[in-house]
Amino acid sequence: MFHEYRSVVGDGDQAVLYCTPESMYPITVAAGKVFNNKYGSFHHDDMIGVRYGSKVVSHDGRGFVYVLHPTPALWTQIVPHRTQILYLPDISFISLYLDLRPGKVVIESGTGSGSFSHSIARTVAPNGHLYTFEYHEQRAATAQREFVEHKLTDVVTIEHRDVLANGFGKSGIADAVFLDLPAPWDAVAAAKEALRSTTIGRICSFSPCIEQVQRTVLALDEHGFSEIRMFECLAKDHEVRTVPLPDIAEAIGGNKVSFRPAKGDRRKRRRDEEPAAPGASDDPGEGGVLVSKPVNAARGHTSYLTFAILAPGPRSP
Amino acid sequence: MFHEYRSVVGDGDQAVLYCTPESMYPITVAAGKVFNNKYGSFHHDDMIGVRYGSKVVSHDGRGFVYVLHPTPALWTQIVPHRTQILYLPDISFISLYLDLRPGKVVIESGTGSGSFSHSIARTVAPNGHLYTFEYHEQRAATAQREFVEHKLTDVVTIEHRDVLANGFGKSGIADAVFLDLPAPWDAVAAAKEALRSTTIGRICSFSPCIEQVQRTVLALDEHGFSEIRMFECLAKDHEVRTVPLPDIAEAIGGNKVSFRPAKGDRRKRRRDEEPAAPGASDDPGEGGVLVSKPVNAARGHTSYLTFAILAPGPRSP
Amino acid sequence: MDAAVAEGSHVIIRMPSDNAKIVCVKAQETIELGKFGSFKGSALIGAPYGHTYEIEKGGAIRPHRQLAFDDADITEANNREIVDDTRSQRLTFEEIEALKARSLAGDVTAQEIISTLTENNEAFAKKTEFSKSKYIRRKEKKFMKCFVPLETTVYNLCSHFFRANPAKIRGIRADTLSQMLSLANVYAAARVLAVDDAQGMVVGALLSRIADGGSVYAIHDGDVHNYDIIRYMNLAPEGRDRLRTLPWSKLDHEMEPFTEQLAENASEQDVLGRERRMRAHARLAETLDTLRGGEFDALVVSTNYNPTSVLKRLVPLLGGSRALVVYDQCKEPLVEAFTWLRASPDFLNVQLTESWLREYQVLPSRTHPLMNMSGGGGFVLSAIRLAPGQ
Amino acid sequence: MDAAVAEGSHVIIRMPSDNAKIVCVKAQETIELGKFGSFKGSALIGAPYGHTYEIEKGGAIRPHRQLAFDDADITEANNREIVDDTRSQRLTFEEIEALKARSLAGDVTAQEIISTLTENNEAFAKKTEFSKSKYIRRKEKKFMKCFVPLETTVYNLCSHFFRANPAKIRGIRADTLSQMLSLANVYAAARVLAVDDAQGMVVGALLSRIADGGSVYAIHDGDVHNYDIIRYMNLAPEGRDRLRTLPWSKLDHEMEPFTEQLAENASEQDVLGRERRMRAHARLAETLDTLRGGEFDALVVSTNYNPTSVLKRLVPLLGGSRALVVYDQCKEPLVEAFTWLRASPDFLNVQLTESWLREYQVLPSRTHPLMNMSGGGGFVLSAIRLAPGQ
Repeated sequence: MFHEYRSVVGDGDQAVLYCTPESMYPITVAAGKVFNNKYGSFHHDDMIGVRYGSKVVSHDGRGFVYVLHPTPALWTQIVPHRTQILYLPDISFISLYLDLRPGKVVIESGTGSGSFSHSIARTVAPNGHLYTFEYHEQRAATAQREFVEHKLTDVVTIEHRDVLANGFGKSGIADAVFLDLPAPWDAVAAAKEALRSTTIGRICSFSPCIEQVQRTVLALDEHGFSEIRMFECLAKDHEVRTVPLPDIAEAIGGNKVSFRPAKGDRRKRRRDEEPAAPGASDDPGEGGVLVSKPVNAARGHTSYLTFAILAPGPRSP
Repeated sequence: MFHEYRSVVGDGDQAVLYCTPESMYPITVAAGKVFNNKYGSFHHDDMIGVRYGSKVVSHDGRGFVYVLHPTPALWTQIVPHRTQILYLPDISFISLYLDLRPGKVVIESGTGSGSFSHSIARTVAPNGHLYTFEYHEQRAATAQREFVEHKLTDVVTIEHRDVLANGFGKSGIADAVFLDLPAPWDAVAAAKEALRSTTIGRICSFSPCIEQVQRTVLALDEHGFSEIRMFECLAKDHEVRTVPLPDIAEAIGGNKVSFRPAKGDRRKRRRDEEPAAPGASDDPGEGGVLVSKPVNAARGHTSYLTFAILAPGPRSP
Repeated sequence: MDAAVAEGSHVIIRMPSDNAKIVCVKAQETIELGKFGSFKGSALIGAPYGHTYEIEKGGAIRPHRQLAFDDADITEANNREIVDDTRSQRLTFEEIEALKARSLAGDVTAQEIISTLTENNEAFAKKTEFSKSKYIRRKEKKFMKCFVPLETTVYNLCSHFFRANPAKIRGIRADTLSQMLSLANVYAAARVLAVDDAQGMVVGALLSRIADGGSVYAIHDGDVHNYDIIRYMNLAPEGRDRLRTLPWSKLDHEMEPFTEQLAENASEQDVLGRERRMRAHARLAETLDTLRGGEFDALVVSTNYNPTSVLKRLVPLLGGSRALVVYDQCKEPLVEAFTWLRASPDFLNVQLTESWLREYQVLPSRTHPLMNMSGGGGFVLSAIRLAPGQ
Repeated sequence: MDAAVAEGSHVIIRMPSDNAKIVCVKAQETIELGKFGSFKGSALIGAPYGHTYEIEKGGAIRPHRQLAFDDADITEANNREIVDDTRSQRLTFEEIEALKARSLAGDVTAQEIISTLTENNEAFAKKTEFSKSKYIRRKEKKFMKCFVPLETTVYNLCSHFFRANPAKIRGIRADTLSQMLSLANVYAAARVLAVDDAQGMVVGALLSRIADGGSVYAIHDGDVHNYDIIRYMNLAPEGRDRLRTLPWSKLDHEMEPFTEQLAENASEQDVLGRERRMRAHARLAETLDTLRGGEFDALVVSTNYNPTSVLKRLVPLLGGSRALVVYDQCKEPLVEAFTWLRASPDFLNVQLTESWLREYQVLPSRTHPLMNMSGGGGFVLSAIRLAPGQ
């Protein structure tokens, strides 16, 4: 499902039920089953055979949800957080920087909650492969279960392994290595071993603290990696409102001007619960002006991204 | 001049000649003198007696400049860079954080190019004082000369001194201390000594590298400073253009649409050289849409700002 | 600022949770900090600012070692450490609630609660030292009955409201406010013309930077200004008197001579009333005279009205070579004003900037930007006005 | 990607100054790097990517130790060190120019130049070790005749043009481009509908992520597309064939049967011409059929036209539960589209984001963000389309 689109919901599909942007639920569609939440009871039988992106009405006819096709981007929004996860801006930037494309072989450690794993698998499928390693036994088992449910096992192999102690057990097979480890510097030698020696190998280390970066950069330099660069990557949500913005002549003339909450805000709040009725006006609203700004609370930091390449050639240890 | 406004240009005034945003020149107005640049020859006699903000025409009548009143903000734009200087966003934020106001006593080290010194002097005048210390002898002398020319000596005292080795030679007199030093941690004890013990003392250390911050924070903590916080502060210039933004129906209908450089850009370029003629249209331009974005090249980092307070009370060393 | 908290002054009380509230300290009134306890105002009067105080049983306060500065954020550098704390706690929810109630009553100290919690936490012993200390710090933030009284400086007020209620101050962040003061070149003796359609954060900041000879003329919406924030600033009376205000609706008001006559049988109240009205009339006449005389040293605007319309109206009152500065939370209203200023022959150095501020956690081996930040601090439009008639 | 540079491939050549140029390597052609020298294409063919090569006298190249990664920026942590270099140099301008000319001719090595410069620099001996090493690195960047051949990956191309010629790619930064690929859920077998009014940076990125079964249908301005950047990508022919293009002016074109008849006395050229026109006709018919069939897996737009008008026209071709993604350098054109999407009942998860990227220098004791950064990387608007007829 995560690396092939379907048009119509089928029995056994993975799907995402969308209530509001903040409440989305992954389900495995199964004839006879029922999904209950505060919006009502939704029978899987009502979903099977409808097109993805359709509205499904609750059993009592009062509530509804949308049944969406799963994608790695949606999965990142709903994945159960067993660890800090990677979000879309980092996932995207790292994938492009590491030149992930169909056919590439990638090593990831640790797997964590699998947010990035899904995205890597989608990008390298169908002929590439992701080898992902997780130190924490229970988390490895949970991720493995998800990969099975999500029909990703042809593209993803997960192993419960302490890579800091034991390396990846892979030699010269990877196009790219991604490290999300507390002590990434200790995995640099293993990463070097795992990268192909015939083409450029790429590495990314993801660490929240600058001290981790400082040590990793030294290790990369020592092990012959080059083009060492470090970035931070974020995306800021913007919101749009309509404000009246009257001419000051109104106030000078003694007219009372209303600065009530603008229409855009009210529409948005309603919209989260329920889409506007068909034919809703797309007029910015009663002579107001569209204004926008970043939403008040933003993610301020995720992690530092340290990149490097390993030029082709014989590997001196 | 920097802490009192005048309306009319007088003989002996400091003034700023404004040609374009990128070419401004500080002068000391002196009867009989002439200022020459590529825009022409400008006689100081033509300036004396005109209002600040007036246009002054060159001797041959072809060029002109504006004669502006000096301010610390303009000075920051034109100060000769003998060192890395502080820019307006940092200057502003530090001043507010340190609660600089008329009457406050401030210690600064090093003086550097004096960009911040002018602003501090303006803010604490007329009853406050800035003691500023510079390690580099020649730079101290140059700054002293500027303070004299700028008539700031009633508010600013500069001393050529190695404060890392010898401290500030001040005890219990300062409301705030500002450190712009390569090893600020070595000046923390001296700063503590210089701060008043009867009211809250405030300190800011300005350092480009994170390693300097790490050491300074430890020193502040050891010396009993509290409320230790660290920030970065920048401001990004935005530019505005008019773009045609035609409906795609034009292209579908086979019409040729021109995406030539928008009017706003051309106007801006001309504007740098010469203000638009009176009565210039303030229409966004021929059915276009006003759009804006950050200018391409921005300042990415100046320095980290580490702040702390010293609560009132007896000083244990 | 004073060294110590005085009767009747406003103080920012920061609690272990990092939340803060502004209180007006009165000896006879109780200061309520919710789960962190309460104490009599009299206990705080005379106490120096900036120290950490612990609330004792009975509402006394005493200086306390400061809480370590190291817990700005609870993100784990090492994600192996993330364990489910609730499941490893042997105490029930009810038992913990009972502990909290006893703590609030002063029968048990925060230290005692934290010891009980750690002893009953199965995972605690397995934690690394780093992780243990983090656990304890987190619990301290929850259970310590401590606070820090902070001065109501302009910086502290702006940061407080930006966090607690940004709409109150039209979303202006302290760095943005500080840039406005610089660009407007506010100094002791400056005469500033201001518009502040929030609750006085901007006008208050201007007042903080002027002294003898300076003044702030502020034009406001409605009949009476609502510069609520100024009263938190503990200004001396002469500081407050440097503010003169005028409703927009009076800007074009034509003054007529004060002609009110006293009736023959006027009471003393009538006499006093007439005098009050006469003084108000004179004050309005003086304010209008000064305003219309123009030549202000700065024009500083934060408005809900179209800023271009406000500028067109007020710029004629600004002196030559003086700066105008306009704030808005959104860029769009300023883009139109920017375009107007750029196209006009009367302005130089027209700039539109977006301010940017980032706070960091600095700790041994754990230095990084804070995981949460404000989305935006607003935009500032500024320009220098040329002398009229160029 | 290949391990080594092949004949006819495009390569990004990065020079010691950190400037780069894209060259098409041909054995018989000379590659010119200005003051850093020149060499024959044949010297580079077969050389592995990613190594540092030194240009030797006569245009041979040989692997060289890589220039240390430590000189991203020359700001001094310690401003005491700032000295006026030009005044402390005993060599005259002419003498230095002569040295440079001899270096270019290969008569003197960069190391020799740098030694001469340091020996004649009065201030050099007084510098700290840190400062000396910095001076030498700076001079190396100026005089070393070195380069690094880098692959023309999408990331490298986007970064290169963002720096060298942002207008060419409508100012899209690599992080922003990467987010579009994620939000659009591009994968091997995806069928993507695209509009790219720059030079193919977006269409090229899409092509890089699809494989067997996938395709990109791109609608362009003018009669012929100008996706210049695609040719730098060294795509295999089957990779290029996954791109189908259509001018906007043909979008509403009604196909008529191909009716061209051959004249009785048709030449062989006439026959070939008719066959070519017949194939083009069939290809257009097929493209239009596919387009009008809709059910695309993604709609990805970067346009100079009003994006709302483009969306209104193309959204009907997008499948249910599939995403649309629109890029613009400025927020204003997207704000209108955002408002339209939010108000429409046909879309979910409507988001407008601004991307943010920061690069750091990481060096022992000298770690900090780069002193210069890009002002902005643009905005991305995205939404999920619902199944039609809800």
